[in-house]
Amino acid sequence: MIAETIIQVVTLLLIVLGGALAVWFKDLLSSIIALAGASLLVALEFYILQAPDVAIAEAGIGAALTMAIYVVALRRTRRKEKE
Amino acid sequence: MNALTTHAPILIIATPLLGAFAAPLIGKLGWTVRTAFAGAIAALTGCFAGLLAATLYTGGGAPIVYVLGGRLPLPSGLAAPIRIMLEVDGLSAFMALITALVAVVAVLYSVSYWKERSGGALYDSLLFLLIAGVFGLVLTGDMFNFFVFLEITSVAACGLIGFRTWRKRSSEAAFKVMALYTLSGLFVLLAVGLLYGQYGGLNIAYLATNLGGTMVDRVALALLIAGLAMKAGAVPMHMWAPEAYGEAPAPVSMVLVANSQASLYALFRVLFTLYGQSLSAAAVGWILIVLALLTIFVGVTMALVQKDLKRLIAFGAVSQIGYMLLAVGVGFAVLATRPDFGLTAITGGIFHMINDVACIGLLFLAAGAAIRASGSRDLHSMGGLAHSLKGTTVLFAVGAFALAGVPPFNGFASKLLIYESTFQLSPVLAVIAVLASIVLLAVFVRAFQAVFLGPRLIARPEPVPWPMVASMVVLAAVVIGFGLFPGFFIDKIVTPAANALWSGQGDYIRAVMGG
Amino acid sequence: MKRAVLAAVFLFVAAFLLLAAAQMRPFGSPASALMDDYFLANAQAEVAANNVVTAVVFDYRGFDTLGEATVLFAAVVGVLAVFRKLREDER
Amino acid sequence: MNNQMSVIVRTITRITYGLTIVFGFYVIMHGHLTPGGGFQGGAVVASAFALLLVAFGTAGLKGKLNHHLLQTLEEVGALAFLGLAFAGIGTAFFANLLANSGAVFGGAVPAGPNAGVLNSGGTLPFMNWAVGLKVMTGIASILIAMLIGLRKEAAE
Amino acid sequence: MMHIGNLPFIVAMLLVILGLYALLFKRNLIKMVIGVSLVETGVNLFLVTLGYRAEGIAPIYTHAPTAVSQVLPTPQALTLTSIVIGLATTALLLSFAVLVYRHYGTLDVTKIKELRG
Repeated sequence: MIAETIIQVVTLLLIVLGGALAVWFKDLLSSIIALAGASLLVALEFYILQAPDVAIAEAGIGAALTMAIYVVALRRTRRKEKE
Repeated sequence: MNALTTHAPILIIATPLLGAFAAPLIGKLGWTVRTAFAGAIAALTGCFAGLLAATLYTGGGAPIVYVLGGRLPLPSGLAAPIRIMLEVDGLSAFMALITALVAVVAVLYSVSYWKERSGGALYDSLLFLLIAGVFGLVLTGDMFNFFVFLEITSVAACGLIGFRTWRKRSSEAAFKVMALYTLSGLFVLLAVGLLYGQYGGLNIAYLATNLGGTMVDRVALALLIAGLAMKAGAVPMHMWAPEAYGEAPAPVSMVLVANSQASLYALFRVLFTLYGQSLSAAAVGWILIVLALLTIFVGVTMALVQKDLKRLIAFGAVSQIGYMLLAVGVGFAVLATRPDFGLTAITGGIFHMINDVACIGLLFLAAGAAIRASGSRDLHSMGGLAHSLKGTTVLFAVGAFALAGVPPFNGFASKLLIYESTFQLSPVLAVIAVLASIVLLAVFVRAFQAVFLGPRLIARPEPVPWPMVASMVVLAAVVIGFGLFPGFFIDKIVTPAANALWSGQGDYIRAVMGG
Repeated sequence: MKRAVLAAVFLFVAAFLLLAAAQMRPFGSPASALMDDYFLANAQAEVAANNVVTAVVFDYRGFDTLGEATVLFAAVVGVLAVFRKLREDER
Repeated sequence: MNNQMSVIVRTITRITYGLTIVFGFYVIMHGHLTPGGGFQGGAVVASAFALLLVAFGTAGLKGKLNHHLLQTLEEVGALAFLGLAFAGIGTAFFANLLANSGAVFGGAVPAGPNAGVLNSGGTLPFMNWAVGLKVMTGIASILIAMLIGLRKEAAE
Repeated sequence: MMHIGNLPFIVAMLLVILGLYALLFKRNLIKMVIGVSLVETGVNLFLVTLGYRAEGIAPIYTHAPTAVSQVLPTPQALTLTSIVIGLATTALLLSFAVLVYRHYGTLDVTKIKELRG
C-alpha cells in the first residue's frame, strides 16, 4: 500500500515536471517530447486510478497521435521558439 | 401526440448532422445535387424547429423533455437522471426559432455566394455542423452535453473563419479565435467537472435542485460566466469577435452572431435556471450590467474608427451583445425582489436577440453582396454602389436603421423596452444606452453614405444573383414585420421565453425530477 | 503595462483554481454516486456489457459520443479545407 | 528533412505494423468486454499508420491509400454511427434495441464478475466498429492532408 | 493507505495553470498550442481523479474479483470524450499555425502584428 502511494506521488510530481519542461524548453521538438512524456505519465496515473480505458486512449491519442501531428506541423515551420 | 412531434427535439439536431456527414459524399455528384440536398436539409430543419415551437406554445408552455435512449419518468425511485436529456422550454424554443431562421437564410445565401469557389462541399459540411452545434447548445439539458456542442460550434466556426485560406488575415483570425474558443470551452468543462465532483450529476435540473452556496459552487459559477461571456464576445474578451465576424464569409458571420447569442443564452440559463436564487443575485447582476455597458461602449467607439466595412458591422454586432447583457443583467439584479420592470427588462433583452440577428444578419449579407460586387472592403474605395445595386442599397438602409433603433423598425421596439426598464433601475444606465444608440446611428449613416452614395467609383460592379437577394428580403421582412407588429410577436413568442427565465425555474426542474 | 495587467489576471486565476482544488471534497470519496451506482448495478442487465465504461460511452451517454465523433469529423473537414487545392483566381 | 528514415526503422516498422493493426482490431472487437473500444482501437490502428508515414513517407503510400478514399470511409463511419442511433428511434434516439434480444450480439450476460460473453452488448459492438472506422480513417486523413499540403508547398 | 490529501486535484490544476501561462505569455504559435494541450491534459486528469473511489477497482466485470467496490464510470466516459475533442482541436490549431507560417514566414505573434501593418 505504501509502495503504491509512493509511486502515485512520484508520478504526479513527474507530471508537473514534464508540463513545466514543455513550457520551459526553447527548442520546440524537446518541448513536444516533454509534452508527450507528461501525457504518458498521465496515462500511467489513469491506470493507477483504475481507469484502464482512459489510460489506453490517453497513451494512444494523447501521447502518440498528438505528438505525430505536432511533428508533422514542425516539419514545415521553425524548430526554435525564437530566431 | 404523433411520433414526429415526440421526436422533434432530436430531429432538429440530427437532420443537419446528417446533412454535414453526407455533404462531402453528395458533393461528388455535382453542384445541382449538392445545392438541392443542402436546401432540403435546411428546409427540413426549419420545419422541425417550427413544429417544436408550435407544440410548445400551444401546449401551455410546459417544458418538453426528450430522453435519449429511454423514457421518463426516472427509473424506480431514483433521485437522479441517468441519461442525457434534451429539455425545451419557452426560451429554448425561441432560440431554436432564431437558429432555424438563420440556418435557412444562410443556406439560401450560400447557394450562389459559394458557387464559383473551391471546396464547396466542405463548406456545406462545416456550415451544417455549425448549425447543428448551435441547435444542440440551445436544446440540451445536460451540462457535459452542452460542452460537447460548444466544441462542435468552435471547431466548425473556426474551420469556416479560416476557409478563405488565401487571405492572410483569415488564417491569423482563425488561429486566434480557435485558441480563445478552446480556452472558453475548457473553462466550461472545468466548471462542469467541479459541479459533477460535488453533486455526482450532470443534468441541469438535477444540479439546480442540489446547488447550495458553497465555495466550489461559486468558483464553478465564475468559470462558467468567464467561459460563456468569452464565447459570447463580451468585454474584456471581445477582441476575437470583430476578427471572426470580419474574416468569415458573409453568411457565416450571421450564423456566428447566432452562435454568440447561443452562448449568451447558456449564460442566462446558468444564472436563472441553474443557480437561480441560490446566490446573492444583485451582485452578479451588477457585474453583468458593468460588463454590458463596457461592451456597448467599446463596440460603438471602435465602430467609429473602422475603415473596413465588415469590421465596422462586426463592432456594431459586439455592441448589440451588450444591450442583451444589459437587459438581462437588470432582470437578474432584481430577481430576488421581483418588481415589474424586471420582467420587462428580460422581455426586452430576449426580444432584442431575434431583432439583432435579423438586422445584423441583413447588414452582413448586404455588405457581403456589396463587397462581392465591388471587390473591395475599404469604405473609401467603394462609393456609389447605389447606382447599380438598388435593391441591396435599400436593404442595407433598412438593416442600418433597425440596428440603430429607429422607428418603425424592430430594433426600436426591443430597445424601447430595454430603455424603459433600465431607467427604472438607474436613469444613468438608460442615458448611456440611448446615447450609444445615437452614435451607432451616426456610424451607420456614415458607412451607408461612403459605400452606396456619392460618385460611382466602381465602373461595372457584378450583379447580385437572386438567391442572395431573396435571403436578404426574408430578413428584411422579419425586420419590418417585427417592427410593425411588436405586440403580436411579444405575446406569442417572446413572453413565454421571458417567463421561462423570470419564473420558470420550478417548472424546468419539475419537468425532469417530477413531483 | 498590458503585460502587468495580464500577469495580475493570471495570478488571480491561478490562485482561484488552486483554492477550488483545495476546497473540493477529499480525494477518493465521491460526495454523491447515485447515477454511477445505478450504472454499476444495471449496465449488465440493461445493456448486456461487461465493460461499464463502454456501456456509459455508447448507451447511457451515447449522444455525447455522437457529438465527439462530430467534433472529430469537423476537425477533419476543417483540416482538409485548410490544405485543399485552390483555384487559380483564389491565390 | 529527409522523408526516408534509416533501414532499421523501416525493418522494425515492417514487422510491427501488422501486429499493431491486428491489436487495434482486437481492441475494437472486445470493447464491450475489456478495456478499450472504438476510440482506443481506432487510435491504435491510426498510430500504426502514423508509423508507416514516418518510416516510408507519403510517397510509399501512393496508390494503396489516398485521402479521398479515407475521407469517404470516414463519412461512411459517421453515417453508420448516426444510423445506429436512429435505429432505436422506435423507443427513443440512441435506444439499444439489440441488447438482450437474442439477435446478433443480443446475448445476455450473467450478473456480477464473469469471464465475458463476446456475443453480447446489443448495438454496442456495431457502434464500436463504426467509431473505430471513423477514428482511424479520420486521423489518417488529417495526417495525410497535412503532409501532402506541406509537400505541395515545398514544391512551389 | 498513506494520506495524500487533495494532491491529485492540485496537480491537475497546476497543469491547467502551466498551460494558461504558456498560452498567455509565450509568443510562439506552436508554444501556445502546447499550452492549450497542457490545459486539456490537466482538465482530463481532473475529471478522472473525480471518479476515483478509495480501494476501488476498474468498472469492468470481465475477470473482476468479487465483492469489492468499483470506481465511478461516468468521469471516465467524459474523459474519453474530452481526449478525442482535444486531439481534434489540436489538429485544427496546428493546421492554422502552419497556414499562418506559410503567409507570414514566422510564428512569432509580435512579428505577425508588425507584418500585418
